[in-house]
Amino acid sequence: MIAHLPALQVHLPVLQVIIPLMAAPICLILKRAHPVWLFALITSGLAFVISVLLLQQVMTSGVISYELGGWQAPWGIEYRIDKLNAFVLLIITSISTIVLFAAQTSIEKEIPKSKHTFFYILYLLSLTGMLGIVATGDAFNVFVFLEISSLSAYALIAMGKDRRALWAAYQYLIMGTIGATFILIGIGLMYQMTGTLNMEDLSQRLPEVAQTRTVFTAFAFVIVGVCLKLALFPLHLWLPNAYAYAPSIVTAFFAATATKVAIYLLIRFTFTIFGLSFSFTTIPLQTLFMALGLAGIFIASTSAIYQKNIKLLFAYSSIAQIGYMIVGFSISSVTGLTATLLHMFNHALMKSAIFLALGAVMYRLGNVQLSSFHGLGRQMPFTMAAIVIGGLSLIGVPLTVGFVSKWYLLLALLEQGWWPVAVLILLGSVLAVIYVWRLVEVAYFKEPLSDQVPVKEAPMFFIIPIWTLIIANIYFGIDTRLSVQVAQAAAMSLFGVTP
Amino acid sequence: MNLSLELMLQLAIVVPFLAVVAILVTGHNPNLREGVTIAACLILIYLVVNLYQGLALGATISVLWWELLPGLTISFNIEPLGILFALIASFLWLVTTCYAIGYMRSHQEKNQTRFYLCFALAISAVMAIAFAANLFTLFVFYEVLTLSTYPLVTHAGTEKAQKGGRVYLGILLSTSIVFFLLAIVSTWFVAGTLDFKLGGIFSADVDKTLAGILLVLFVFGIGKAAIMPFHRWLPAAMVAPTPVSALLHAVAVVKAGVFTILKVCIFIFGLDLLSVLPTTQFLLYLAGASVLLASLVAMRQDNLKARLAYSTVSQLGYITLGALLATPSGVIGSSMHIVIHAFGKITLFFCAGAILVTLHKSKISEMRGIGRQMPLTMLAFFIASLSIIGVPPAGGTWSKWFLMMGTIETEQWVLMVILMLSTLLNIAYLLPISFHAFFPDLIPNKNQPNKCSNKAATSINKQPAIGITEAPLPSLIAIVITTLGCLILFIYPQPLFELATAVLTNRE
Amino acid sequence: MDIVINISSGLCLFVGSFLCLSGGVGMLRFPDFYTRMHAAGVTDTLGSAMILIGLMIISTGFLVFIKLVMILLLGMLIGPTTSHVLAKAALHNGLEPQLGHEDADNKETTSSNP
Amino acid sequence: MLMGLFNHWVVIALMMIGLYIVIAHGNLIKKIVGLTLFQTSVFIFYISMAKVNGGTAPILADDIIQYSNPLPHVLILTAIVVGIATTALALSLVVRIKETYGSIEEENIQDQDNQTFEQSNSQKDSKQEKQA
Amino acid sequence: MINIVILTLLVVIAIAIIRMKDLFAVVMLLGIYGLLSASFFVAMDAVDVAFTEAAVGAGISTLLMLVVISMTGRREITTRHKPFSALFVVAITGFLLIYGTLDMPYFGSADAPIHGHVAPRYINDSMQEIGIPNIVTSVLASYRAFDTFGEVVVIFTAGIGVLALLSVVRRPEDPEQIAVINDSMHERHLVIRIIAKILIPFILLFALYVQFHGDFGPGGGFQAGVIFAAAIILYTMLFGLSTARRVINQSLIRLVAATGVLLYGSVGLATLLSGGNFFDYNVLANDPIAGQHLGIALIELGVGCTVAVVIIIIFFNFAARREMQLNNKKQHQDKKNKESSSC
Repeated sequence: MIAHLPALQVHLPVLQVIIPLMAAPICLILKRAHPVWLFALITSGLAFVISVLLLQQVMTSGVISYELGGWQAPWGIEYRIDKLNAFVLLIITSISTIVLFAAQTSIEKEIPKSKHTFFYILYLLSLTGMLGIVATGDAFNVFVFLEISSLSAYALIAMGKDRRALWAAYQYLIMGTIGATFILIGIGLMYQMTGTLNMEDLSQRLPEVAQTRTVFTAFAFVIVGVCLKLALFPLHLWLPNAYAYAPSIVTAFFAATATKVAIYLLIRFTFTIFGLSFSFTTIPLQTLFMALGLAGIFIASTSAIYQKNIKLLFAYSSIAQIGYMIVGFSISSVTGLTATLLHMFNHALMKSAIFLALGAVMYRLGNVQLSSFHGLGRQMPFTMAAIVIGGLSLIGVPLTVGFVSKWYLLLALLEQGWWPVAVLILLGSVLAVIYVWRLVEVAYFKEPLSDQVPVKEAPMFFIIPIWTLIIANIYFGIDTRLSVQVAQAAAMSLFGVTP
Repeated sequence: MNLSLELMLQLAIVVPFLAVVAILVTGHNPNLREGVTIAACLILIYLVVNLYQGLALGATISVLWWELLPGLTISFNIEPLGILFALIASFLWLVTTCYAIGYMRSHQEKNQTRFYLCFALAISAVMAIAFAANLFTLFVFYEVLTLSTYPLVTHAGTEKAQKGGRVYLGILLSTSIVFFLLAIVSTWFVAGTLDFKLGGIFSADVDKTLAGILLVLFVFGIGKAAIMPFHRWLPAAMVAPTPVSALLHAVAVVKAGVFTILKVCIFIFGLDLLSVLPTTQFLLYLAGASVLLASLVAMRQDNLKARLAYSTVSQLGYITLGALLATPSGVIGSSMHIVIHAFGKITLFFCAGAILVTLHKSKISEMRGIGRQMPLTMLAFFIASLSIIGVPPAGGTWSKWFLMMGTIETEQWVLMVILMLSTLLNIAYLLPISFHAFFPDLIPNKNQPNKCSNKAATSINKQPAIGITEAPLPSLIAIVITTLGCLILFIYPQPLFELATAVLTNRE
Repeated sequence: MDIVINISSGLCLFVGSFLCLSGGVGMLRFPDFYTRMHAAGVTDTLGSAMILIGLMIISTGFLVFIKLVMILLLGMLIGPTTSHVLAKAALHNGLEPQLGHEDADNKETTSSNP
Repeated sequence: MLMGLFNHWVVIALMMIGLYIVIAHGNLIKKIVGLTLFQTSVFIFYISMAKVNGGTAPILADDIIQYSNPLPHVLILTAIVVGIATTALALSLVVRIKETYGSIEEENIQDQDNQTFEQSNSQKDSKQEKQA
Repeated sequence: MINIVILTLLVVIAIAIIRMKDLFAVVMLLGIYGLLSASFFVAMDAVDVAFTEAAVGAGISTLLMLVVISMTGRREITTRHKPFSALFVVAITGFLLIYGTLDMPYFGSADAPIHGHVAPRYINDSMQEIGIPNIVTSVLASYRAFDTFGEVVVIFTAGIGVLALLSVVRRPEDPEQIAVINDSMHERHLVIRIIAKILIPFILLFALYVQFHGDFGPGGGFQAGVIFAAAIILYTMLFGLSTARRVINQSLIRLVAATGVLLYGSVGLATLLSGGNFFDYNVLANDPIAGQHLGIALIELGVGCTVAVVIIIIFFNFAARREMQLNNKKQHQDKKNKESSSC
């Protein structure tokens, strides 16, 4: 076996998905929660290492194609790793590993002991699903892995302590299944016109039939389906409750990754499969998405301002941040796409940090109502500082990651000469200031309520991952070379521009 | 010590920051904590003075910290305007710290560690702003300054303080995010660089309308300069303790604002371009209106600090106006006014604080005859008033003079009239305070019987001159120093003038 | 020979179909649950059996024949049992065998009763 | 055209009936039924596009030349499994919802949520007032 | 012709489902819908799919829904709060789809793009490449084996999800009580119990047949698993959950569920370690065809194991939940009775 190990290098794309996938049933065999946690953590770490290796490989030697079953591409399923999905894979695995680190402590108080093992299994499955969606080069395979990640997501969300978690999970299930079925219809229509399911093959064969009404319908269905998963305004209704009432770990993981995967799909379908000219010239996608993105930013941010449950607040903020990504996407220029990709990465960093910190608050206080935050700045200084830095990053204060992506977004808008949109984007940041500051004010400038029991700082298992993320938040806000370079390269390759 | 100037430049930014850490560590011991602060002040002054000398010897110093994106750097250099600002800020930090020690202790404020901590952080940001080599660096620390001063504004922690803090943060952050950032990104987009360069960074054939819009965005975006539609934060921040007000109004925040405007005018647009932009005229009138209106509002304020706040708004208008005049005289006038106004206004605030601490009065109508109890304080108040008004023997004379010159050079007669009028208004709202303090019976106050609910006020009327009760000693020393500053600037403005003229001379 | 096979098979199929159809008519026309169920149960068992026999007659391979036989056996076993269970469940849930309009709500089966 | 596309149209009608049930009905089980209906109809759509006139089931035999397309069959086999998995999970959610909310009607559940939400808010508010 | 008849029936049933308020009837109609669509699939030459749809659509999903209805009540309360918005959405979606059909190749036309591009290789070459007559199985288990792996994982996920949501810690049971219940049930279900006892071995046998005959005719791991599970479920329904649990050890079947997935994955890993790509069965044996056969048999076994066991797990958990609810209700009532009597 050892002799074969160097050869495994070739198999990295499939190992990326297979390792967490195989780990899930093994967890069921391991049975006891503690070893399962360790095992899951190691698995996720391994997946992270693989994604780093993959990214390295892609950046140096270009697209990797891996034929599953040894069958050639349009007949068998192909894994196709280019810069875009290597980047997204890295986001998913890194966040997953860091979040998982805190999982054991966090779920201790949120999930009954007998279900911990199931929790880790579902977590790994959900990770598998996302990785599978991103890695694959086959349209139908996307659907299958989408369902793996969605099903585990429904179950994970329903494990929340509050009974509303169940209702939220149900709503998400209905919306998610409709979305998946729409995608299925879209893939079916595409298949009917081209006879192939392979993305690369589709992208070559679709232009021949691009003018047909069927392809237009296929496009519409795929996009609507993906947007349902994406929680793009006005299809976002499932998201706030799902994020707010899920166990904290789940929220931290999903807020950082699930919507990113959906955005990846959106980019993949519009740019790679249907192609730029079809997506943006034949169809008025640009205006539509720009409008929806902006509406999302404003409506979600405004709703966030009025929330009393802090998880709900940041859930709405997530919808608003999705709006930013969509605006960047709708510009359909290299800079705009770079901004979107950067924001995917950056938003993952800040939101996972914030939600993990909220998990720590949940761990100590048992709830995350605004009124519980009175004077928490003193009692849990590290946790609250993390939330504040994460919040500043959401606003887009310089030297945090949020600034970098906003900078690119503005540049992209100015390139197109869309001044009013740029102003609106900035106004959106002002709304972010308001909702972040409400929390800061309560936490730092209000005395604790008299009936509130003083609490200690969160345990180390929280502080370490939270601050890893926060430091990453600042580091990538200052040293932007890595993230910008990768995002730019990915964007360029999607536009077919050679640097 | 033979530190290189580059190192000193960095130290000037880092020392206050280190002070933050030291204050945090020594927070439990007030004496040690304040000792640390003062030590940091002294080191900072030493550094800045050294830098000043270095500049005078013709050294060009620049430091690159980090390249965020290609071409977008955090870097610093020194030039006369920055040195000017750094000098005044570091010096007044020392003075304010002295004052604050007396004020805070006698007022028995809570959270004093947080106060000194944020104070030092703010100064660190101010130093970085002063030495910023490009607009981006400046913007970064501009935001740091906003955030670090927020806890100072809401220091009292009361509902009112929080409301004030919200307005403060709301206006400053939103203007900076919506307008300033947009302007910066657009500048970057149009010019391809953000480095400060004498004569501007825009190419000559830049679209004038676009540049004009950018100018408006800059002037509105720099909310700290408190140009009229976005001035609300300044009076709102009045809830802060007096040393904070002094810091905000005289040293750090507003000066950072007008400093930024000057920097933008001189080094981003360049005076040549500025004078031909279509929107300059509009902004000039806006600044003029700001000057006049704020003065008018100031007259109606009974709260001393609020009156001073509106006075600040009006004075900032001068500086903006001078910068926008786009002539050497205007720029010199503005630069000098930054310093001179700083000394004048900080004295006024110190006095207001001293009155509050010793006599617990904050309303002007209650201050009749206090000159007998606090003669020194009120004398200082008088001299500082003169400096603000701009009459000898106080420094304000010179800056007003150059500003007037600027309006005449550019034949902006309307603005000249505005300046004159505002001087009259200054007299009308500042001088009566000191007059009443010393000669309570000179003009009968009609309001007095209605407003005598305050016990202290009535007691003084009944028993005049019970003796001299001055402010705590550290505060008093601070007041005296700044008052002397006002006077010295009149008698010996030469170095200041040279520095201000050097702003426009190309050193390369 | 072919003709004989075809005719007999056709006959079987026809009878089977007719029986199924009559069962359907019975389902619609009979007055209460038990009689309806009776109609459906009895005719379907025989009807499907006839159809299967008809198919067996024309079946080509041995394997097909055996499969059909198996299905027939299964049908013979399951059809009556199902009817029995249905009737029992209805009775158990208090539906009296009587004339009159049906009460669909009481159609409880054991399948929901594990 | 009518004959050529009629099948598709009927299938679309079926899909839309399913979708309508999901959206319009408030009963949670009915929604799941609608979802199943929707999905099953999509399966029908896939399968009918695989049909070739005159073809037979794609099981290789010697004397047959025309087969229907096997690929959609494979896809739908997978999709059916996905469908049942979703249904099972949805049903288990319904069971839990019934246990905690005591109802499986959408309106009822939302009412309950709003009530508890307001209650908790008003409680918090009153607490704050007391503090003040 | 036949397909138009079936489609019409389907529409009728679908409309009936909208209009019905009785959930029991709705679920039964859904079962019929599944069965009819299975018939339609047969008419469309999709025998494998028909088999699966009959087992799942008409069988398992109906069953699960009935269990749930027995817990939640069977009446839909008449509220129709948003029929217009729903109609609006549906109309838009429907018209878009119909618009999309206008450029579609006609139903059944042999020159449609899908019959020309990828599929011909499956039809023409799969015999040489894989050596199995059932093309669907070839594609499912070899060409697109990874999709099928995903499918297994989906069903595994559903199992774990149901476990996470519904599993209850069961108290040790009183064997006497079970015996009492068993006796009463025996009386009630005598006929069907005997019939079931006759049938169950045959059903299990049939499951095995389907499992291993999948290469040659319709069938395969998934269908076999469902049938196998159906036999166990039938047994459970007739002989009680407690008896069934004694027959089928809970932790053991969880283990089997995991093993099924692992078996499938291990085949892939084995191919990987033998130097091929993931799921490249050719390297499993010296002869590629033999390798394909071996690989397909193994993964079908994995599918069968997982599917059967997961469906059993799902059913057991629903049933156990129901039992727990009934017990709770009974205890509650007992308590109430006691209280009222003591008063």
